[in-house]
Amino acid sequence: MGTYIVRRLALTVPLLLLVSVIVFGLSQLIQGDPAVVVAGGQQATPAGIERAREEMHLDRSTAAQYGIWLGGAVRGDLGESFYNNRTVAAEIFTRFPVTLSVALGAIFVTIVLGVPMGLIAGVRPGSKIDRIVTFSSSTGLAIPDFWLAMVLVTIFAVNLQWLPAIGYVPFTESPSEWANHLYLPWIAMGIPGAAGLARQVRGALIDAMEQDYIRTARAKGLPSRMVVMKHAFKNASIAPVTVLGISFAYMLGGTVILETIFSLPGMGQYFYTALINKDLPVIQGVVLLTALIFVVLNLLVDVLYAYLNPKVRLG
Amino acid sequence: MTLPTLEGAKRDVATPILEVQGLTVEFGTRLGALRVVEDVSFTVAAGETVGLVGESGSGKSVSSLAVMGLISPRAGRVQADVLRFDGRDLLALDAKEQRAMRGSEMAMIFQEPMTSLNPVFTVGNQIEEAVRVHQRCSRKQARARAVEMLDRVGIADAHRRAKDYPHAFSGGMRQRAMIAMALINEPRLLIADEPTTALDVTIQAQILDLLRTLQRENGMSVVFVTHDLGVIAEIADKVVVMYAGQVVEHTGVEEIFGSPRHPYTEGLLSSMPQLARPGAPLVVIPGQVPNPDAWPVGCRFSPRCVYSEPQCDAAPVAITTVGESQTRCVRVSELTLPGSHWVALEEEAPAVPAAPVGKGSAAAPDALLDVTDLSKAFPIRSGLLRGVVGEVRAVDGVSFSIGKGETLGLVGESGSGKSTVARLVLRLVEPTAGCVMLDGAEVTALDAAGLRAVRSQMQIVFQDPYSSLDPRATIADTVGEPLEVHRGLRGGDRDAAVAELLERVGLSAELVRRYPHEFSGGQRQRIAIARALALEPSLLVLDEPVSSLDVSTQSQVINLLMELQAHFGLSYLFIAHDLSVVRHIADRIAVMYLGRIVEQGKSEEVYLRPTHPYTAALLSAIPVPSPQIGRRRERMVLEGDVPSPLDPPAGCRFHPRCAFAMDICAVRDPEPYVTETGTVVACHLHTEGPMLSGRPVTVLESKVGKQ
Amino acid sequence: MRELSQGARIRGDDMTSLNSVASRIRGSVAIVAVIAVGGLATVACGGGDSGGTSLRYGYDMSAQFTNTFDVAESKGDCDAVPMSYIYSSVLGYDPISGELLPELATEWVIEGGAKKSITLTLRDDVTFHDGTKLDAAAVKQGIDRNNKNDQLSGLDPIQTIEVVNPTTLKIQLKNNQAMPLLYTLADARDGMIMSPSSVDTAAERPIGSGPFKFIEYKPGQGITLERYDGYWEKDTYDFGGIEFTQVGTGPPALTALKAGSVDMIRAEMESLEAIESDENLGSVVQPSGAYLQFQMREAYKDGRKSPFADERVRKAMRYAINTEEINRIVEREKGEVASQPLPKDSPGYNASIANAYPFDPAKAKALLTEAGLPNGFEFTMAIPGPGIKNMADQGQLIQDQLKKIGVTAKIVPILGQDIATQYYIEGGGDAFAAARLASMFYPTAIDSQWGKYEFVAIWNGAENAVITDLMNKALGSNDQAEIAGFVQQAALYTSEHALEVPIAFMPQIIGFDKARVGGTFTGQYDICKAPDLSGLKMK
Amino acid sequence: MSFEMEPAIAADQITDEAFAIETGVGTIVEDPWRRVRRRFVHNKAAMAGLVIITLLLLVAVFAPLIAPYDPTATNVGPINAGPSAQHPLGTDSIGHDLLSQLVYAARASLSVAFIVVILASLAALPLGLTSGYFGRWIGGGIDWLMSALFTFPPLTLALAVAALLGPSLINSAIAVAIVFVPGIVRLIRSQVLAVREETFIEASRSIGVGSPRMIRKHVFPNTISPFIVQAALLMGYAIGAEAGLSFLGLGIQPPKVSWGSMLQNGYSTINETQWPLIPPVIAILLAILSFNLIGDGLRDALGRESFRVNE
Repeated sequence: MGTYIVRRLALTVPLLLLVSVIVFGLSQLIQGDPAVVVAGGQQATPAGIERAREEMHLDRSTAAQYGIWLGGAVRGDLGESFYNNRTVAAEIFTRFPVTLSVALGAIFVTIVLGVPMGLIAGVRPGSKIDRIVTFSSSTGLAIPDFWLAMVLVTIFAVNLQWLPAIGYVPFTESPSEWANHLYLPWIAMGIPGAAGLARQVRGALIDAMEQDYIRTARAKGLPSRMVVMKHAFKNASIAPVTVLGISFAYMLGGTVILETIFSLPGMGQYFYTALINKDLPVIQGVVLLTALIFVVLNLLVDVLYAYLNPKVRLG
Repeated sequence: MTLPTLEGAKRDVATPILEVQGLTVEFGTRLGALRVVEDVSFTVAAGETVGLVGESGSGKSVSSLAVMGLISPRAGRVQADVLRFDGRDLLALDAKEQRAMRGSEMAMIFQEPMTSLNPVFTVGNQIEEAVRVHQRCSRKQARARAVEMLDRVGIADAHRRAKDYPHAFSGGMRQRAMIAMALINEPRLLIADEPTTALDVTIQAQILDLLRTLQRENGMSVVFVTHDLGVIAEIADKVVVMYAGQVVEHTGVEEIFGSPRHPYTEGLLSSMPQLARPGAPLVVIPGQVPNPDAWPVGCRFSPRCVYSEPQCDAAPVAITTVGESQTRCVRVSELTLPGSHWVALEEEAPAVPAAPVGKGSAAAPDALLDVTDLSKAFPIRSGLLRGVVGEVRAVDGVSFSIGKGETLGLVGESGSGKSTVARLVLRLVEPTAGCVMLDGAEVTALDAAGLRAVRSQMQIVFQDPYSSLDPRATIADTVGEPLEVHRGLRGGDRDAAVAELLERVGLSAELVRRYPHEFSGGQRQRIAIARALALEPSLLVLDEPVSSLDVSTQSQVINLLMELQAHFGLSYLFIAHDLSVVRHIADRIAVMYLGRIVEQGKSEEVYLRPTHPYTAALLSAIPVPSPQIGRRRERMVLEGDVPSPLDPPAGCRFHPRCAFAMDICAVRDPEPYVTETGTVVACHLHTEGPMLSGRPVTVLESKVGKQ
Repeated sequence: MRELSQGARIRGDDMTSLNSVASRIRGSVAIVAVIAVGGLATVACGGGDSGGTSLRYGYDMSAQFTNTFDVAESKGDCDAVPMSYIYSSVLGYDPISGELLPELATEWVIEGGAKKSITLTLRDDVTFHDGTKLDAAAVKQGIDRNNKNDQLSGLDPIQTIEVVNPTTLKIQLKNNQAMPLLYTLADARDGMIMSPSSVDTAAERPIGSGPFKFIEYKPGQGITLERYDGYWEKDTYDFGGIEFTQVGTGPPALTALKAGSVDMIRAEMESLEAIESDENLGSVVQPSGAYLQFQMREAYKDGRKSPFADERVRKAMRYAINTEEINRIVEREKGEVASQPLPKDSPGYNASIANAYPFDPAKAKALLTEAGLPNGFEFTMAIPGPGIKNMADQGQLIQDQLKKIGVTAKIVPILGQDIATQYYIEGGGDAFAAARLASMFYPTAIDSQWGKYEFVAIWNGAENAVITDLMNKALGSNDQAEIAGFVQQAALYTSEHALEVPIAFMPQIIGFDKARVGGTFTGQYDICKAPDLSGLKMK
Repeated sequence: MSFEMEPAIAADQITDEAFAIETGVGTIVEDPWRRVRRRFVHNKAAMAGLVIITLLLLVAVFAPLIAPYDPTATNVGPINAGPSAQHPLGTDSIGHDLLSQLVYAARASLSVAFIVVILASLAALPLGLTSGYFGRWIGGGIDWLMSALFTFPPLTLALAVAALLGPSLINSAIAVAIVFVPGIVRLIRSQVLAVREETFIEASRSIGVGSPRMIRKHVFPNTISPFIVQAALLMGYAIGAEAGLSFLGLGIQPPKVSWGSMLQNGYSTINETQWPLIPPVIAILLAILSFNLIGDGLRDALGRESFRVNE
């Protein structure tokens, strides 16, 4: 297991290198001259533009620019926003807890709703309850989460005024207020997640239930509950755990639309503002961070996967 | 701790443990309810072993699952006039009662040991679970029972191995673990569904021995489901032969082999290569097993039956009881069927021709194919950077040659490297060392273009006819592909050539536009042969061409191959794990063990007078389709598994499992030695042992028990 | 070296308006002042003492605040909103009359000819939040420091600042444009003076002399300000503080207001009906000098002429674009239909051209025919975007109206910061339908578009010698009437030659929660100008 | 939750597969395409999906005949009006007829979905085939690249690309296509890796078939069915992604409309009226749901033994 983890870690180095190339490559997509923007847009003077170009190393070769950028990124220096006075790293540092809170709750909702739904559907494929679950999860997947967010806000915040419409209170300040501000985003994000997970669990369970070892378990005389919950479930949990890890990583990358609708000061909102402004350092910083999070979580998922699957762990 | 003797063992043998009468299983399909098992009746007495035998699709497995209550009511409907276990009506039990009975009073083991254990729990956990679900006992006690049971089924170091996950077990060990799990609650009935089919023949012998021993100790009854009549002969007291969902014959084991009463049973027996004269055409049951949606109204075997008369097709045939035997045949009273030829055949062993004795090669004088010192090492990558940390020497210094029009049989168990040899000869896998000469051309030295050209001279037929044909290509595309690639034939020209080829292998030329899925296994193998013949090669490499086919189909394909060889003067490299098939078709046999050829010689010589202990053990492990001989002979059962090719034993690779191993065997590799019969053998017994220049053959023969 | 320094900042503010959820345009591009008139809202006074309660002000910091309280570092005009409650400015400004007002300076005297100087007399009763007393040295240091900000070019004409005595400063200019400089010191960030003790810490812990003390800033979440009891203009503010609370522009802001999460927001025009129809909410509609505009490129970067180089084509546009309809739909009839760059209340407004171009598609068609384009033509019309609702709406309306005279406008949205590079520098697009942001000092409204040194004008091929001349005269004058005269002439010229299609002046809207907010207060006369909350009471 | 279930194949799913699994009898001989068609046709949900998508496509194709007004015509009626006889779905804030917009939006949304899937497939199929077929270096290299692309959350990457390329329908399609590529490549690659191990590949190689022909004739046809399923599901995702991008203003630009941009437009007046948010979301829901149902139906119809390489 130790070697396995070390090996997985070692493999992430070239992966991250390529990721960094792609992230840097985003700068090549930009049209127009970022130096003009930094120098003040319409107010820019030729001298200002030239100065900005030097400051941004735009006068260097692309490879050199990459080297400079990567060197900074490795040290945690993701540059400074074109338009605002904080470094990308500092901004991400303050915003990450918000997105983490959103993602944690959403993944919780996802699991709490998705796993039981997938289970009750998966143990009786084709039954009425299965069809209900399958249909509602398909629908849940098809509804845009931002639409759900709008509806939830309108109903629960504006009309009923049960919950705040916007904003964020740190957990350390008030856990209850923290939760109050996040219930709606959690649900809006958790429902499509749960729908996806339910389908995953159902599929994996049905697959597992068709395996030979299930027949063995039944031949042993195990009660159905044990056949499902012990023998099928542990095997069936392998694929959904992977998917869950990935979606959690993606959620942590910023929940762009939801954070905008709920005025949550997280990474998604930061990213969105940067998109509209073509704030390249921010875009690159957030994208790089999300990729990093993905790599780390994927590593954890692989370890968990190895834990669930002795063949990987010991093989 | 000894297991308490079961009450059932003491019972009157006449009281059946299991009574099955009029068992019918239906599955709902789009074609409506499909009866895959109809009117199946048999009984199992206490302590008795009943063999349930039939080809795929006969309904034998479904019947056994139905008895176990493992057919979900949502999937299939199980009905029976009587389905009684130990006097209790199984159909009247509710789900809970059924469950309580499963695994405690009756247990089951399955064909696929590799997949029948749950990969995410330890073996010990899965066995102790079987205890805890039926008995009130602590976890610790259950674990102790599990370890003890593992020990009883022959798992060495059971205490430690119980903590292993299934993937750390070999196939044979897994089947042992399955047996431990099934027997831990001392069931009175064990249903074994093809428990040895997926195993090598030497492992099969171990498992059969184990089952027999445990049965004797526990006094339980066994229903043994198999397609292999040889295994039946070894293990069963009574036999139920099934065909197309029905029981066609139900009688004692001696009767089945001595005087079969149903034409199907007789056909099965006579199509076994063991029972045929080597080189002669095998007896063939024409046609194929029909699908359940196309079962004939009358006698279901009638369309394939040589004794068929119009009355056979008129109406469903009832089963007739004569004495202890039951037969489902209209003409049962008028037919007298020939019995087994087994004994007679053995007495016709040919005389031993003289041959030079000593060291040397066994090259045929006018060799078409000459293989020298062929080796293949696959690198093993491991560690952080997936560096090469070692190699698997899958093939290690193999030499042989094949004359024009000759057949060399290459025999070995899984992991012996025989299939790699096939691929090396064709350079589908690049050899690490060695030389392959085909008709004077050095195949191993050719460039890509030369290789393409030489490929028209040698072709290969693979084991699995299901995966060797592209499911998305028509038969014309598949068979015509070599013609397109090499001859540039297109369209009508190509199709005409394909049609001719199809007719050559006994298929209708009208089938060219069909897809592979429309064909049965045997037909697909014919198609694969047609493709191999398209470029008129001089050498065909046949990689287990019949081992995935049913017995009746197997003989058809073997006959075809022999006929083609005679017609085209082809040379065959015939690879198989089944010595009896090889012996039938091959002129010479080479036996492989762990990447090396241990013995090579004329097939009758090798078969009847093995000179290498491994060959002897292999032969000994083959079940003999004759209860008299099979149970009388003393068997030489090999211990343990084949060692990992990753880390082969030093010296003679067979020595850790060899009953005759001497000190030198662990140190030095034996050199090839030519015996007086011309057999080339790599064994120290012939050069260094106590039988130096003596007759080791005899010693081995006596061990084998003179088949 | 630029002489028309004040204009430079405002010019940058061109083109855009913030709207809808999507609009996050940062500072310099977005924003503008208003030559403001009117818009005083009186709300039923709630009575009772609310002195301790804070106003929760829903504000889109993620779009409109650049994370610094230091003017020298500020990158966005809208930073002025929170800053203006913390800092006092050198001068004040009445958005209604357009007059300069005393603030830190009580008197200002202009002297000289080609190079003018300004003498400022300061109050002597002002203390910063940290207790430091404000004097001429502090003001000099503040202005000099603000002048370090490249983006604040309004202060560029300053040559030297001389401390005459603790309450007197003398500013020596490089040119004759003293009036623009005074307005600069009254405007937004340029004239805000920080405590000399906070030079190094102002970015994070600002110390000013304004009505509210800085307490805390949580990036992305909020700014907390507390009333400063030592404010020089005592008892102006009757509530405990301001909590700027992050809300997204557009629907999220209104949602937050309706849900009671904030007390006051800046609302978009399309939200006005929703506010008015909600009995719990009140609104303040503040007219402004910003206007919707259709701007035409006359020449490309390479010197080629566009169809709009032909005056007849430009006139056709004026006849074809239905300003009434756009005002009705986009501004919900709250705006003022425009006939020239300045609204009716502006001194520079020229009444003679009020009805110069009535909506007349037939006449437009005839003009096109005359110009040799009887079958119309096709051009690309840039709009600010994407996702800025009123800009998209206006663009589509213009597109639809031009279609009726056979002219095809292809809409190309341009992201905020790309307007400079893509439209002006790269020359992407033939016309630009946007919001023209107004200038506090009204001559710049015209100068920034057609004046000689105008960045936009140069790239746009619209630089005009006549207007440059008029504007130089206006900006160099100290006399309001004289200035107004020049501006009116310039307005006439723009109309006669159809240099643009002015569409409608855009009001600014504040929405508030009636249950929490009472009193009397003035709305925002510009997106980046803080509302005057001095009459506001919390309930 | 109750666990008194019999874990096995459910009654209405007892088709050939179930039969084959339970009995080991083998499958009933039927032409694979016919079987796929039959199974698909018998799958009510999948057929419902197909019908809905067909209807939506017809609406998109015949939009000019169906839409009562020019969708770009402003001011065709009162603004922000609810449903009425003249405007069955009401009007928006500049007086567009919403029904006409919805109908024309079907064009944009569906065509984006198709463009995305086609673009992604055009890029991914060759990559997947080569990466699977050619061993360590080429295959590993492509896989490495795909792993890297995979580390980016799809929406994040799509938004970044769309914003940097500049907002437009085609750029958003390109952005979404890019994020779909690694998934398809990996799917194809894993299929190819499996197919490559099949004996029929070896058989063709033993005949002397070269790589291009091998990929064209044998590998590609045998990887196509999971790809078809994936493509159907991706259509649904593409519609969702387009809606997200357009909602943020980074997708389609006015005066063109898609369902996503209609939602954006509706959101800007959500505090006034929620009505305009309903029709587009129903269209999106129906389209995604239908594509998912079709994908699931195809998976069931193509799945298991019918096209399993190793039948």
